[in-house]
Amino acid sequence: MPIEPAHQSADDPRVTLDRELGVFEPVPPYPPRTEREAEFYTLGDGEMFINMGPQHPSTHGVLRVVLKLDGEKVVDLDPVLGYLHRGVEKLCENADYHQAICYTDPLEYVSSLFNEWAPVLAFEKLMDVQVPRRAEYIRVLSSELNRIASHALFLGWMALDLGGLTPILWSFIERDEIVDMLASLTGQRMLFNYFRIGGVNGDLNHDFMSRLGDWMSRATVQIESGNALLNENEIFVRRMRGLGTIDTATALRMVMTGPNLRATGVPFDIRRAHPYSVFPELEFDIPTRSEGDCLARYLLRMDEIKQSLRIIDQCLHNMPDGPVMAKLPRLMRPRPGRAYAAVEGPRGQYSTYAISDGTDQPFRMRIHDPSFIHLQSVGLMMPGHLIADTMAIMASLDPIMGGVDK
Amino acid sequence: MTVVGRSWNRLTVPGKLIFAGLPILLVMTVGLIVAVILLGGPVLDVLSDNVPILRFVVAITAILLITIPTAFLIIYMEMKIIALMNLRIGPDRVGPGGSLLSVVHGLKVLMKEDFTPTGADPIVFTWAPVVTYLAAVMTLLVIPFAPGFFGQDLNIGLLYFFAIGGLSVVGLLMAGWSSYNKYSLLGGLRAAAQVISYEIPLTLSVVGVILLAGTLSLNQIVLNQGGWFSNWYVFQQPLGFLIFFIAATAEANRTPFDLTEADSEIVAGFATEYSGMRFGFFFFAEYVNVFIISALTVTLFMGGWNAPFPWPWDITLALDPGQLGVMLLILVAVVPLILTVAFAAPLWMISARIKGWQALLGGFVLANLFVVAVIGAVAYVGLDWVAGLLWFLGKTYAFVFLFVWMRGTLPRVRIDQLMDFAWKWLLPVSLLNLFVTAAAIVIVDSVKS
Amino acid sequence: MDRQFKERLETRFGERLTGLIRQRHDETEMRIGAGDVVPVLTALHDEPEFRFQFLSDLAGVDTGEVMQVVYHLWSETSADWLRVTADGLSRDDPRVPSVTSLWKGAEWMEREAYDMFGITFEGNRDLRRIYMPPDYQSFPLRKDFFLPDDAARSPGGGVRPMERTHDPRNAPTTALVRRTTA
Amino acid sequence: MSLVPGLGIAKGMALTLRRFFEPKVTVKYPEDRRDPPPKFRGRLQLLYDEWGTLKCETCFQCAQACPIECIDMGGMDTRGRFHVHWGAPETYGERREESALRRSGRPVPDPAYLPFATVDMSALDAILEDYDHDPGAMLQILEATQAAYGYLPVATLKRISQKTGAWYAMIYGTATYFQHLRFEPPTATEQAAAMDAHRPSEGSYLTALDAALGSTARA
Repeated sequence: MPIEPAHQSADDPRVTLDRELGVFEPVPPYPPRTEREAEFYTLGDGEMFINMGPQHPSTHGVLRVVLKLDGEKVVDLDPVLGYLHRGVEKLCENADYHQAICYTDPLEYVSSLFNEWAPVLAFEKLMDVQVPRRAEYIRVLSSELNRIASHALFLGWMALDLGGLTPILWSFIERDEIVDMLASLTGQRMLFNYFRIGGVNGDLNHDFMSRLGDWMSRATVQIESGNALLNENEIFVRRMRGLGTIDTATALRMVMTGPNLRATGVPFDIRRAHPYSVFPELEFDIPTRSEGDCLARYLLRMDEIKQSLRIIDQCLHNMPDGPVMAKLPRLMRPRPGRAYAAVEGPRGQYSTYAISDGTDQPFRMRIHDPSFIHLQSVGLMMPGHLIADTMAIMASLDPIMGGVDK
Repeated sequence: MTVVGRSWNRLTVPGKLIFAGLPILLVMTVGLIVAVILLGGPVLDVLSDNVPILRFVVAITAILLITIPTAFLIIYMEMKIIALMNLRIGPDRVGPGGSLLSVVHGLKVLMKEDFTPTGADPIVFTWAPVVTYLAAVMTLLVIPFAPGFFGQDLNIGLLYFFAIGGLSVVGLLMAGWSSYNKYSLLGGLRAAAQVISYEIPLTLSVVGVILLAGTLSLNQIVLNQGGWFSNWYVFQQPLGFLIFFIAATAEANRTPFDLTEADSEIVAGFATEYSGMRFGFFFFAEYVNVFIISALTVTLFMGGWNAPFPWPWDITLALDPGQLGVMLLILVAVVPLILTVAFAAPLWMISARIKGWQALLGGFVLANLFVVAVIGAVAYVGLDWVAGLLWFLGKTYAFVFLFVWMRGTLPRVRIDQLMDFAWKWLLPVSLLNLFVTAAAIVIVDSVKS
Repeated sequence: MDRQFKERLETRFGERLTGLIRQRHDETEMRIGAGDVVPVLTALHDEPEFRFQFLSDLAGVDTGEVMQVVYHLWSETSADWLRVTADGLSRDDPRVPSVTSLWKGAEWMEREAYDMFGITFEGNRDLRRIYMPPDYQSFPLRKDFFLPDDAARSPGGGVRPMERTHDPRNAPTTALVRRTTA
Repeated sequence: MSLVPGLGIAKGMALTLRRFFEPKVTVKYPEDRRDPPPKFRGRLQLLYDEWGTLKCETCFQCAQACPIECIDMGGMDTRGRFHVHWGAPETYGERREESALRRSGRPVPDPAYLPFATVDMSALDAILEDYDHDPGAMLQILEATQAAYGYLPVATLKRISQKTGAWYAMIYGTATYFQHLRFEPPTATEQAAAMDAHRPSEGSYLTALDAALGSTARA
């Protein structure tokens, strides 16, 4: 794309004003590249731009949103991504199959295990690996723990973006317990790097099991009591109800997945829709809500925590014996082919499309992240709401910028 | 070289300074004595003729000075209480229990660079924090802290309070406008809309109290609530109290109405571009505001400095230390020793790990505390204003705790909900409250007469 | 593997397929020409026989010889992931019709494919770079992407960002990486 | 939201007040340090002395102690005589050759089919692409290869093995099991015979069977 010289004419009053004062307007210094950009960066009567981010207290990472405001009302918005872009897909193409998993791990740092699971699943398909059943159970167990940790963090962030100071710290306590637990299982607190092609790295240990048993005995009560702070709070409920509503058809057109789609009433969960691992053997429900607003998305995640606890309970009871790792050569060279695998994460569908050309490195590795998909639907949800609601809507979709920017 | 010269050379620098300064000091002292002898009479005459002016100057100085520790204390309370509610420890490094952390914050704010952003209006930008701070502080002038402890007993005290308190929005608006930042502008305009909207229910809810008290003087309102706690206006004006409390929260920009500096929405609102001590003024003004709002609530509805029950025994402590004579000296010399040993003995016996000197140190501290407690108790019983001040501060800080507690619990409301609440709910309800109060007074009066 | 599904696809789209329908594990793959993307995906999306309403993924692929755009679809009518590969896009000027008319949410994925591969999606309203800076000129995930070359042309090459004074728009171009007008 | 306005707020306030008195979870860091988890992975770093020589003496203690077996290492022994390494032996050969070469950007020789007569592999690659490199369709691949080359050169079998991931022995076994697959180029007579010969296909056989039995039930 050739970039033409800036078209700031000398008689454009706004440009000269900004030049003199050295204040940055978010208007880009080049001509609009697309129809949409031209439309967005043209101000209507009484409208103004405001630059939210990349350094803003509550953008969940380094996100920049250019808001077009009419007073306090949002008319339109343009999210600008790329501040956290690391080129993970390119990195994965230059690493062998084991190393690629390390690169996908920090994509969405709040729920790393799901970022490992999707590529691992795809590579196992490429290599026709049969994963031992115990490894599958351990995977389900640890990833459901991670889902709870992620949802707990979401509940806190949601409240923080609405101005509540306390829930974020309570939910961090919750998350910290789980993360410590997973650390004793995997070795790290945040970037676990636990799933390997053909199984998991290391069996369950005593430290993990004792912590898990201790936590499971009080988890339900603990989570419920923490959530009682806001679930009935009039201020909170009034702000969230009817905010950022999206209907089923639109959600499908926006290719949304996960809790955000289920909050509109579609019981689409890849664990049931396209089962992988041992999920067909486990009993759990897919909670749905029909409203499709921020409150529904918030409450739905609470219901999901309960279902995850159910799954963990079943995993603990049905855990088979056996190895946790399939017998595999260290250097993997799958035959040429393509594989696609998707897992249901706390934010929706994490999937990986891997192409092998017969060498020990993936020829192409596409990583699909739900945060990226959901973030673009704020463009539909926000217009018409107030500036105070932008952060609430964004928080209710629960995007993690590490995943959005890859 | 003379002897004097050699001696002078041997002196260190402080020594030289003292030797050079001594004659000057001597001259100054003598001059002062002469001046007092010559001019003392006329000056005292002038002062005694203008006691109200003297009182005003002293009062305003004292009030300006007490706002600083008050703000420090409330900032510390906020940090610590919210931390404890969050299941954290909170500040615990600077001073005992971290209590000096807010002082350190104040020093940090003083030392930071203080700059004006490009494009800002420098004069307005500089004066905005001053206006906000002074508007907050000046309202303290009419608050009665204790019997006889008030800056000025204005007969239009309440009116003065609302008039000066309303000035703070000018400061916020100035800050928002002059910063040349859209976030600041949004914050300033939000502040203007919010404060002006909530002034109306705030004032209307107080009118009921004014009707009952029949005066605008805050001191008189407090005096009217004396006796048992059932005389407090909160029991005659519960609805008015509720409206006043909510509106006052909004007026002080506290959670859940802290929209002007909603950090998750508009960064820091009007204060976005401020740094250094200018920001410190806003910061102090906010917390002084919390104190003032609590104090006014206590004054209007909670009986001010009145104890919830009248002191049941009429004790006059006719203790004259002069009677003891030489015994007083012995008492002063011996009693601390006895008390120290008396408090140290159980400490020493309680555990083998506590060494003798540690026990003595602990005993000394405990003895001092005991003496302070005894003196306090005597002062409480014997001195009216000590009792009043204790009750007043106790009630006020209970309300400050309530504000902090609310901040630790509640999320923020949205600007349109805030406006709806003010105009559609609080205003009609406060009018209703006013109507009912007036009707009740008329009925009671007609029944009585 | 869903054998019947393969037959259904073959009978419905027989003449549009440019390769064999392949099945492996739980995936079914069909290849179509770039021109057939919208009719085929519309049929898959709308027809009650298929009802592929979930676009799971949209990826660009550079095979070294041609460019591809790969769509992954999910439907309750089949147990398989359906992979639709729009094959045979020229590397010099890859163009493919946009599917934003079917799935509005494909817009950013198409922007990403444009950013990374330079594939032009005709009909996408907002086809501009999404990750890389707007004055970036090459397409990082293409197989002929060469990092040192790219760094030399980058506006900040060798210059610390704060000291950057020259005009990035006058940066030299090389023949290695194509420049298109979208 | 409850029916009584303000009840939710009151509940929340009660909850925060209760937590106000509960025990706190803060870990005072510099005084109170937690142990790293048993499988903790830190950063591996090799130290150099002041002359820039590697301090590592290749004692393998780190590799033996590594709980997750992520260290594999090699070097000269302490007397500088033998090259020693730690880890699975097969790892080394492969890593030295292919990956290392590829990452350094040099061409990768594949010794697997160098000793054999080289043939043009493009036709075979097309066939493999058609069959999706699926080892399950090995017979069809071999037949197609024979159709393309006239016989099965050993180099093609090696290539098939490398690409599909199937063992060479398995492919060789398949190829030798079926009589119509051959390893030598056909002679002229054989080629003529092959033209005449007609291997009855499955379909024609069944048609003949149906005709003989006079049944149409199979259709």
